[in-house]
Amino acid sequence: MTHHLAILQVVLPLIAAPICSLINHSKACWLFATTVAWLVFAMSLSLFLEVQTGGSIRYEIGGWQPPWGIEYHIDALAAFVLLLVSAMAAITLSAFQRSIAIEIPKHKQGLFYTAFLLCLTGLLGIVATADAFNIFVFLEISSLSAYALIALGRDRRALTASFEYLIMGTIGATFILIGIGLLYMQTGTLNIADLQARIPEISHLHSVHAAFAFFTIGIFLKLALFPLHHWLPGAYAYAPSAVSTFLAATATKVALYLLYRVFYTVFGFEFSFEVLQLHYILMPLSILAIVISSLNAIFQQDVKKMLAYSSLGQIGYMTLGISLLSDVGLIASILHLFNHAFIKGALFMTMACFLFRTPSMRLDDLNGAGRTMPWVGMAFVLGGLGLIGIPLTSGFISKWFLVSAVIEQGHWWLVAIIVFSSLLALIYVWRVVEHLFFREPSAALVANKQPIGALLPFTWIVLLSTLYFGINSDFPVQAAKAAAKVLQ
Amino acid sequence: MKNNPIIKQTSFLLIPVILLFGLYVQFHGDYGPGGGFQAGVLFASGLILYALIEGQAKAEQVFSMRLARILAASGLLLYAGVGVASMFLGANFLDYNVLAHDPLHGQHWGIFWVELGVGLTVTSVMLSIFYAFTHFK
Amino acid sequence: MEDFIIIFLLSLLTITAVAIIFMRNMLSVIMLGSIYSLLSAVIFVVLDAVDVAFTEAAVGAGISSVLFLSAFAVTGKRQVLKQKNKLIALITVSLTAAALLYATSDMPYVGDPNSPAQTHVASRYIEQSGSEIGIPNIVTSVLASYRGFDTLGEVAVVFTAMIAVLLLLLRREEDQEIDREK
Amino acid sequence: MIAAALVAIMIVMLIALIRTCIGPSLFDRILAINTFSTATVLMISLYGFFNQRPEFLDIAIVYAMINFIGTVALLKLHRFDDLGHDGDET
Amino acid sequence: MLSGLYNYWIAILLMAIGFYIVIAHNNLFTKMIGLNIFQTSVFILFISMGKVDGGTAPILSDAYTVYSNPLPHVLILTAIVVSVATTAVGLALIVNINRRYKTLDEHEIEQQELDQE
Repeated sequence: MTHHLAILQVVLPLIAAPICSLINHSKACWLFATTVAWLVFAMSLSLFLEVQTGGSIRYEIGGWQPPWGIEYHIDALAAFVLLLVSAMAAITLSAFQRSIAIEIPKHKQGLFYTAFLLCLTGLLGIVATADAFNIFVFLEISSLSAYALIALGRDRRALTASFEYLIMGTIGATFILIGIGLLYMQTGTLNIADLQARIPEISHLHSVHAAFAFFTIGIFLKLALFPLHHWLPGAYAYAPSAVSTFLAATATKVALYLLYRVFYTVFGFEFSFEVLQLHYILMPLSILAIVISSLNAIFQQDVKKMLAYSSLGQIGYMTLGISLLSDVGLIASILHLFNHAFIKGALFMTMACFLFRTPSMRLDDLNGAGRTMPWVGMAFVLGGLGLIGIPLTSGFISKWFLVSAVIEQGHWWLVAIIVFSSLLALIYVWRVVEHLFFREPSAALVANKQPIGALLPFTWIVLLSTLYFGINSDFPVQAAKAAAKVLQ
Repeated sequence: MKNNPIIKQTSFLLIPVILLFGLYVQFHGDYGPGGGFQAGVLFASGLILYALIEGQAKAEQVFSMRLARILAASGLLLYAGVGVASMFLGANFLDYNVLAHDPLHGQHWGIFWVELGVGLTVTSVMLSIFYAFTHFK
Repeated sequence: MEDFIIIFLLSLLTITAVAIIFMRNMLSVIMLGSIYSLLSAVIFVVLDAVDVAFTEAAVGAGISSVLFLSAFAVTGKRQVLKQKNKLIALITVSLTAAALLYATSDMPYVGDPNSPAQTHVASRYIEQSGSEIGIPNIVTSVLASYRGFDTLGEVAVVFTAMIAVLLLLLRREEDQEIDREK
Repeated sequence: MIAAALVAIMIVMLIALIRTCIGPSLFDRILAINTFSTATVLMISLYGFFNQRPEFLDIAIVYAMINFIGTVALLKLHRFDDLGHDGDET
Repeated sequence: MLSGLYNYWIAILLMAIGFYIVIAHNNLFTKMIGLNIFQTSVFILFISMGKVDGGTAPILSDAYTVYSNPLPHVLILTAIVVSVATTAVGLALIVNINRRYKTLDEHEIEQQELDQE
């Protein structure tokens, strides 16, 4: 039965989703969805361990051999990202029950959990599959459910943000589809391993270059890399807290995974970076993303929006790692993918905690909230330190790898930019901290004793795990090294 | 549509034909163009035509929103269930070969059930989306 | 004859698409959109994709149009149609089109039986599906068996669409209060 | 013979399309769309015979049905501004 | 040779038109229609790719030996379903936007959002 785990962890939430829509009772749906999410987490954990010891797993769906049928292929990188996604899903679902109960109208909660499970299915499917067209299908499952989840935010701007995301996301997905079509036209196959074997022979063709361009732009759109990032801040800022947390921690990470897959596995390092010299585009864009998004974050009045802009900057770090063209750079990128997911997840969770008692996420509404809710305030400070990259946090480890990769390549000026952007991060985190602790709380806030429930302990669990990975970084570093090895 | 007898009578002649044709497309999809998805859309169109002629309320007595939701979920479950069944019979997910005594029959059965699942889901999803829009006003 | 029909239909498609750009009336845009679907469905028939034509006609011209009309009924008839950002749009669009035209420079011709797309994976479906699956319609064989998992994903997409639409459009009293506030 | 019929139908399609584009009234457009769809139905049937695979008449039938539903929906929208209306005039 | 690359060129032109509508038009409704056109044109590109000269529809029959490629057809069937699903969700969003903003004009929505800030 164990070799079925590869497919089961995608199919389980897929089967659970319609059952959940039939239950349609908010508490029961929550219990059901959470159980499923933990089961999926257990499966991906055992898959991860199996891949670490026994090498990658291939699963032929329908019993058809790969180029003719669809195949699942779980290697060290995929297992690592699967673990991350399922862990975040399980944590989000367990922690946010009360928050969802408050933020979502009661008659929609059953459907909410259904959509959440579908989104999880989509994200897991993208990572596990080894078939180019299958990626497109699962991309759409996750995106469609994400549009609906984002639009559930109370603020009406959630609707327009979601619509913009829909337009951008569909254009991105269609571009990816065009890329798949062009590749199919020249190779006659959709299987990624088969594509990998066939592309070197035809790498001189114009259509293959165009396919590469379409894949790149499509993925950049999904990844929200500067300058195609417009949809992201609004979508994350106005979505319900649970959705912001989950999507911020996983959606862009899965898009980044797709980028690794396409650049390194499908087209191959040589073609992407030596023939087409992609890094000459990727590096300036990453630097612009880092600097401009961090600057933007400083001027935001809404803390969730600020965090969203900071996410854009962090995506820049990850792509910068790729553009350095070295092993260490790649490891730094994968490591930052993992660490940032946890840090950003924790930060969005603290925002959700505040939202129990404050009317909105605007800075002025948060005045003194850190004093009336000291545990939450502390959590924000710790998460913020991780974001800046202070030693002893996991954010430091990945930045350390990034900086050493930069130095290895001799780009000293890049070190300056990284330090500068860390200073910018310090500024925007400090602005929030100042409002949280050094302003007088309003009377309404002091009087508000709304209990936060399970969210706070879970926030701390995530935070402590980032601290743990900052002090004893063996696990993520080893996993990232194994994952980077797959891509070479 | 009491005041528009022509449209009403024509539609009432046409609706059973559309539904029947939907069934034909569903079960004849192995031999000619068509299959579960097309059948589902056609079936839903027939019911939508009924809703257009007789109004939302009457259509919901025939095919309620609740029923649509249940059928949509069960169609997806049926599809995934075929996959899980083949898994329990010792093959990979969605491997139809093991569903009957020999592979060819197994494939036939598998495709039959799978297409039925597609048809169920598509019919009820299209219909419930239409209902959702017209309800909204 | 085939060539002539395709060229003619593609020209009609172009006329329709250009007309949509300059149309000022929302309802006409929706109607032209459904014509667009119908026409492309005919093209699919001529290009031997009967199953696709079937779907495109039923979905594009049927369900999509009905959905557009019902959404239009809810949003009201007065819609202003204007164009803005023409320059940005033109630049983006021409870049995309240029990339694709560049790609066409070494594409195999339409209908070339020796192109990679025809010879590698697909040839097995045509040659073997009769004996492996035993169903005349190869598209159904590939759809439901060889690539059955894609179709499971497709059903999941449809299901997701229903969940999403219900999440967005289901209303109870509390929602209607927002309306009254406005 | 069939080829000539196909050409004739193509001309009909072109004319109907022009009428749909220029209007001017909504009913012109609805009628034009109807003509257009009828022409496509005929075209597909003829094309099936032309290519010696008349079994694809199925598709033509679907077009005809879908076309009817689309027209009813358009007219109902024009008359009642609401597709879920029960159609009884007050 | 069917029509050389003519199919691809026109499909690209149509794609460009659809894409232009998505970017340039101010009305959210028209954007959805533009998106539909964009996607449908991509479908034409795919289906042209599957055509084989002298081939017939891929439904086995004793009378024929050459069939067009069924794989692009399968892919596009799925893609059509995806596109109608996207349309449905997009329209649901539009209807909601119209309820909360009382307009579907992109500019007016932006203006209202600026006022809200």
